[in-house]
Amino acid sequence: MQTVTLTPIIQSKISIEAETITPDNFAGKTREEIENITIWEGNHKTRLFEFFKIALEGKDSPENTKIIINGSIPRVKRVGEGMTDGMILINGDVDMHVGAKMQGGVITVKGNADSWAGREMKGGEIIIGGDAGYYLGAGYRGESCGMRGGKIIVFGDVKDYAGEHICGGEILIKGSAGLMPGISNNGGIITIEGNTEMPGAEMKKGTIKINGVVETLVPSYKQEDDEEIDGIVYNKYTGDVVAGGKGSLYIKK
Amino acid sequence: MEITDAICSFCGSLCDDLTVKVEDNKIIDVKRACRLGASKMLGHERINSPMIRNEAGILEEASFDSAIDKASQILLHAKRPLLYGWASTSCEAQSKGVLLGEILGAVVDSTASVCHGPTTLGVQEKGLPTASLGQIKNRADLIIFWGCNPIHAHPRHMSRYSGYLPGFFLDRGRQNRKFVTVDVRMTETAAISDEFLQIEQGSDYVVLSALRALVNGKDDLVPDVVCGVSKEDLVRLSGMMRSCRFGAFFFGMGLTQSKGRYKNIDCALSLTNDLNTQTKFVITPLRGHYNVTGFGQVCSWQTGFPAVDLSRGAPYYNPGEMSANDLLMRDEVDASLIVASDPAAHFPSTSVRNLAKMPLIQIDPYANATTEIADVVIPTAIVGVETEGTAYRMDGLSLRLRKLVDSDYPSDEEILDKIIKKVSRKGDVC
Amino acid sequence: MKCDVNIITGRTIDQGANIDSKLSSDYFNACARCEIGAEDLKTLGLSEGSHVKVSTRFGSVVVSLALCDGNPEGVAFIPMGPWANTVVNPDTHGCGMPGFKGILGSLEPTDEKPLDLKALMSLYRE
Amino acid sequence: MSELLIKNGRVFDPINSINGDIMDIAIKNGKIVDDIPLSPDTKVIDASSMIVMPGGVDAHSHIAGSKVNSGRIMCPNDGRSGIEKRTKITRPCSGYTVPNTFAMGYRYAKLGYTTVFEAAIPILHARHTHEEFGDIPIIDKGGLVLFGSNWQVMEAVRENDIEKLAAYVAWGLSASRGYGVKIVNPGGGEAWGFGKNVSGLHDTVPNFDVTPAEIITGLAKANEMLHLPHSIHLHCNLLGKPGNYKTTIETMKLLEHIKPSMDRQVVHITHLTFNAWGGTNWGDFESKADAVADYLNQHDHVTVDMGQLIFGNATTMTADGPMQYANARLLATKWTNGDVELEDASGVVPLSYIRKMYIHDIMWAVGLEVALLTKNPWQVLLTTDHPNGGPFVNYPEVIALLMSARKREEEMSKLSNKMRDRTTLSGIGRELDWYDIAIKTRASHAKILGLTDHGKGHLGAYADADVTIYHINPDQVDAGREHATVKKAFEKPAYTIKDGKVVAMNGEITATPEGRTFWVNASVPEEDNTRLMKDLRLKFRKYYSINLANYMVQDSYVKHPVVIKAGGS
Repeated sequence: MQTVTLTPIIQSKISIEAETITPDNFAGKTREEIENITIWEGNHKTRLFEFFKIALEGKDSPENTKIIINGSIPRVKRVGEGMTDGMILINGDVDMHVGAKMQGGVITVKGNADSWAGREMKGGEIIIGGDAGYYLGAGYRGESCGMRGGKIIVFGDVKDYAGEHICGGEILIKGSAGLMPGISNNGGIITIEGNTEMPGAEMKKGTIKINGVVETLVPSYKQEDDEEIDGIVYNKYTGDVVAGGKGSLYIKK
Repeated sequence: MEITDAICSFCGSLCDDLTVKVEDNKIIDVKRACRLGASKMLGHERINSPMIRNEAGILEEASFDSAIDKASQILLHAKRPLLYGWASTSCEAQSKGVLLGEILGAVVDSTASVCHGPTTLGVQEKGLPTASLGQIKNRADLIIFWGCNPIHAHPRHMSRYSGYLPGFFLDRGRQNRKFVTVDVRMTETAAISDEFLQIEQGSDYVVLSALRALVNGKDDLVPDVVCGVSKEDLVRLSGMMRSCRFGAFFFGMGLTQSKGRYKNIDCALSLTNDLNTQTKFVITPLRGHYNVTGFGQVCSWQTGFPAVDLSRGAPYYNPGEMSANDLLMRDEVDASLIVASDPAAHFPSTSVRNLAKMPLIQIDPYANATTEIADVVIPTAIVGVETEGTAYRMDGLSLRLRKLVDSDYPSDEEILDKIIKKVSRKGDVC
Repeated sequence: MKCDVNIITGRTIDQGANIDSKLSSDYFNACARCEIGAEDLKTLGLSEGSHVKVSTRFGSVVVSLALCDGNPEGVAFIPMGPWANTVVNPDTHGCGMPGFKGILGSLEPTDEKPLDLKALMSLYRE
Repeated sequence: MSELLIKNGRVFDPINSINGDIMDIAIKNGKIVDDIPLSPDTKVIDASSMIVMPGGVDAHSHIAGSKVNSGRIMCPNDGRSGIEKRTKITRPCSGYTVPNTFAMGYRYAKLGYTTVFEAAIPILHARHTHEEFGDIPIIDKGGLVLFGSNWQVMEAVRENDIEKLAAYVAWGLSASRGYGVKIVNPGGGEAWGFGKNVSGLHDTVPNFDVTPAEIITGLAKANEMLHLPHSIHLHCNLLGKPGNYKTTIETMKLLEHIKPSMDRQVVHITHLTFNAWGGTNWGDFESKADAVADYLNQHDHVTVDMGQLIFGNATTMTADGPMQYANARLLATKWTNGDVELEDASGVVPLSYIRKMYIHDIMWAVGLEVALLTKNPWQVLLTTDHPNGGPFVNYPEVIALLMSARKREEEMSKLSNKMRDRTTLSGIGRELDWYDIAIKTRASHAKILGLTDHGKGHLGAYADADVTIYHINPDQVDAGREHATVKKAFEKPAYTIKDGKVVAMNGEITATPEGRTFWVNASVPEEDNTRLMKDLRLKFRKYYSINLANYMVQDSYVKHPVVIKAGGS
């Protein structure tokens, strides 16, 4: 087991881009090597030690590497981007794009995650204890696919466009979701325990299940017979018919 | 002296039929311009000289050289510089702006981000089925104005492109065309339309979705009332859309700034696409400033994206993350260069407060709200009046703006070029 | 006395015609205003030209009232500009565009006068 | 005064009939010279064991203008796929199918290309094209201008007034600072103005009472009347539809009787990958490349290009508006349309060509079949119709496919069986040699464009010193077997030399000079012009949305122009 603990020593006002903070990149490295890993502060190339105190225990492969970020890093973006294995634990908030393009492993955010958490995620798991921002598990501009695999759990609320263009994988939102969760869903599963608005527009495939109140439903879903899932009765809709869609939308009765 | 075929550099209509009368190097009359164009051509009070804010907080007159020097020093020391504006200047100046952004590692964003930026995001989802304005003039027998008020914002649009003039296939002009306005309030444009569909503020996406359902023959799914609009009205509108020979859908901030923002555009684009299975339909955003379209064009061909973050030496694009207001709202910007726009007048107060906190350089012909918070002010010539340059009309047509009178002011392009020379390292590509 | 409104901001031709002379009184008159329908005017018990305080959870501003017959009840229009921007929603909803339309707020009579542009902007430099 | 000597290379210069001879190429002041004295200042490149060819020429690519930029704007997903940082001498790059302007120039230069022609410019949008040309570094450029659905053209054809038509073509080339006549789905662009299309060569264009056949022959006659350096350049009707090979051949037949005004083809028909198709629908879709090649083998008034399909992402862009809408609906993908008043239409649709989707597999085979079944190598140009069939950076892949039957077999093993059944590709053993490749990637392009006399496509004395040197020894490499080596060598030439200056070495840009822009200024009798201007003034007053005075591309937009004069005798 290798454990790397990063304690933030400066809170930068400018977002730090730190796609280099991954178990894949840290595994097998010495403390000095990790300290000197490149990160960007705006247009300024810098190194990890400028912003974090780093402690290291052990030396191991990515799957046995755990990164603990001891504190909030609300201005550090892209943590865990593309990681294939291992663990990241953030004991606080994190900035945009946490776990973007993630393929495996587990990221746990104790606090809130900003927008684009799990963008284009392919595998692995992201657990967010607090709230998440816009575009949770969504795609990149112009792409037809967002999240393709893996699982995201958010214990708090999320903002608009959660799971936009999701093509696979699963998103579970314990709180409420903003506008248009699962828009253009093409095969993913989204569950929202709380309330939301205009879910599933242009859904082609996949499932969206809502246990709270839906403020507005787009007028292009076909109502089917009610269905009971896990003891709860749902209004079931299929659509979005304007997109020739065959997605399933369940709204608790 | 009379200059004919002059091009108006006010709004995105770029009317090119103005006759301008010049005496003693002063424009004394403008024929055919609307109130907006005429007000610009006939001139306003100008910034006299470059200025630098002194320690007492007062803007003090300075030389061009010292203002440029000060500006360059500010920009060189910034880690997250923002180069913003670009809507009311030439493509040539915009091109210099992108280059400066590369050299500095800056974010280069335009006023589109508070205007039709969401339109571009919609286009990235669905594409843009559009046509040149002349095509619409010659063919369109149904004109839809959705969330826009061209009588106020583009006063000659209807008379030149979208309504009143006869076209090749519509020899009686307005009589051959139907106007429909969809808006949340009865505007002047709505008042002169044949049909006005009043919708609840923020319901555009739902209403557009209902129209899509109707156009695609899913009438049974549409409820009797959709966000306050009766199904009957929607059926009538969708019927008009399907049965016209050539429909043109114009839209403005009513779609881009309301709930759903770019998803409204996305839905309108899909509706347009669907309608082409049954007739001919095109859609065109009514672009505000005369060359905001040009910035999107220049920045896209130079960097691949219509706005760009060059902080890491390579182009990066993601509105919502690197747009001016996102950066300002998060207080990330540590220096800004504002060219040919007035964010202090047009950004939310949170953004303006953060803009004011950090060093700010303004390049503009006129004193405005941004001047009040600027640290360095550099006055320049007015493009299309005092200097030549390229601009793109709202439909993507590029035109060469003329120089109508002489001016002692340098152009935006010249000032930017001088800043570029100051901040570049020797031998670097520029 | 107090009136809840959905605020939208946008261009007007008066705002546009004075956009390059923002320090002028014409620009002030064009932008430091709020247009509402007759019912809302009545609710407020005010007449055209009265000063009104517009408040949202993002800020407040004092502007002059104008009657606009086209506005449905509960919709207030403020021309785009520095006055409107003190009450708009800065959140861009992840797409770069702040909330310039559809901001919930309220109108109430006030004895305060609208600030001119210089005075308004000077608040930002404090 | 700069001198450069390329010593001992194996030179392939088909225009001068040099087929692999070991030669020195001497350069002085940007031009090829017969010999230069070896002064101490002369830079020498030792090209022993390397192939030396003239700089590559691409007669059909979409590199600049409103369509290309629409492609960029609607596809930031493509933009992020080709990101390269700014360096000391290069600007940042982005994109794969729709690279930014800088990448366009650098990547062509890195590939050994020095001259590229944009294949579709609406006159109204020509200013935009030239603005982008100005930001494409290194390479020389020119552009083909759209005339096929233009009202002025159709009216002159209807009136059978070829003189006035020629006057309009000359005026249009001058207005757009363009080089040649492009025709896309003639008449279809106008029909698309009301959402329709034309159904074939003899269908009447709505409201204009002319047929595509009449537009094509009329423009061909006007083209020859003007002695333009290039022939008409034609994207046939019904492109993209199963069974269209008949229309393609019929179109070729239509022009058999027209006499070229110079030593070249009468028509260049472009991107055969998309219009040598048999079948009646997507179900019985098959290749008819053999029938098209048969025709080409018996007729020399036609040249064609491949428009080779490359598996992976592409961005299709064409003036063929109705075809693009059909594409977008079929594939349920993004669709940009851009009708141009009085002139033409256009559409942009991003898509992916996917292996084992038999329609794509067959399309992939069609381009190769046309190139391999047509005996005369000068008749078929190597292109991908960038970025319609795929991005130009894949030319080395196409070269390797043409040179190696084994590579084709390897590739076919990854494709559907329907492809084998419905094309002739698996039965074709032909392997092109280095000389053929030099023809297909530069010599014939220059010849077809009429640029050989203007210094392009060859290494004779006074030619532009545009030279490419490839790291490959034709004595040691058996291209049929070692196709991977061939592909690699063509991907990263050892040197690309533009006007005597080394602009790229081993895949790295070394210098970024600005290229030239070719355009054709054709003169016509004054009386024809007078008649034309009367028409045009009316059109601008009533139907265009801008005034005549603001229409012409101003000279300030054309950087380093090379004006080629043409006109009736």
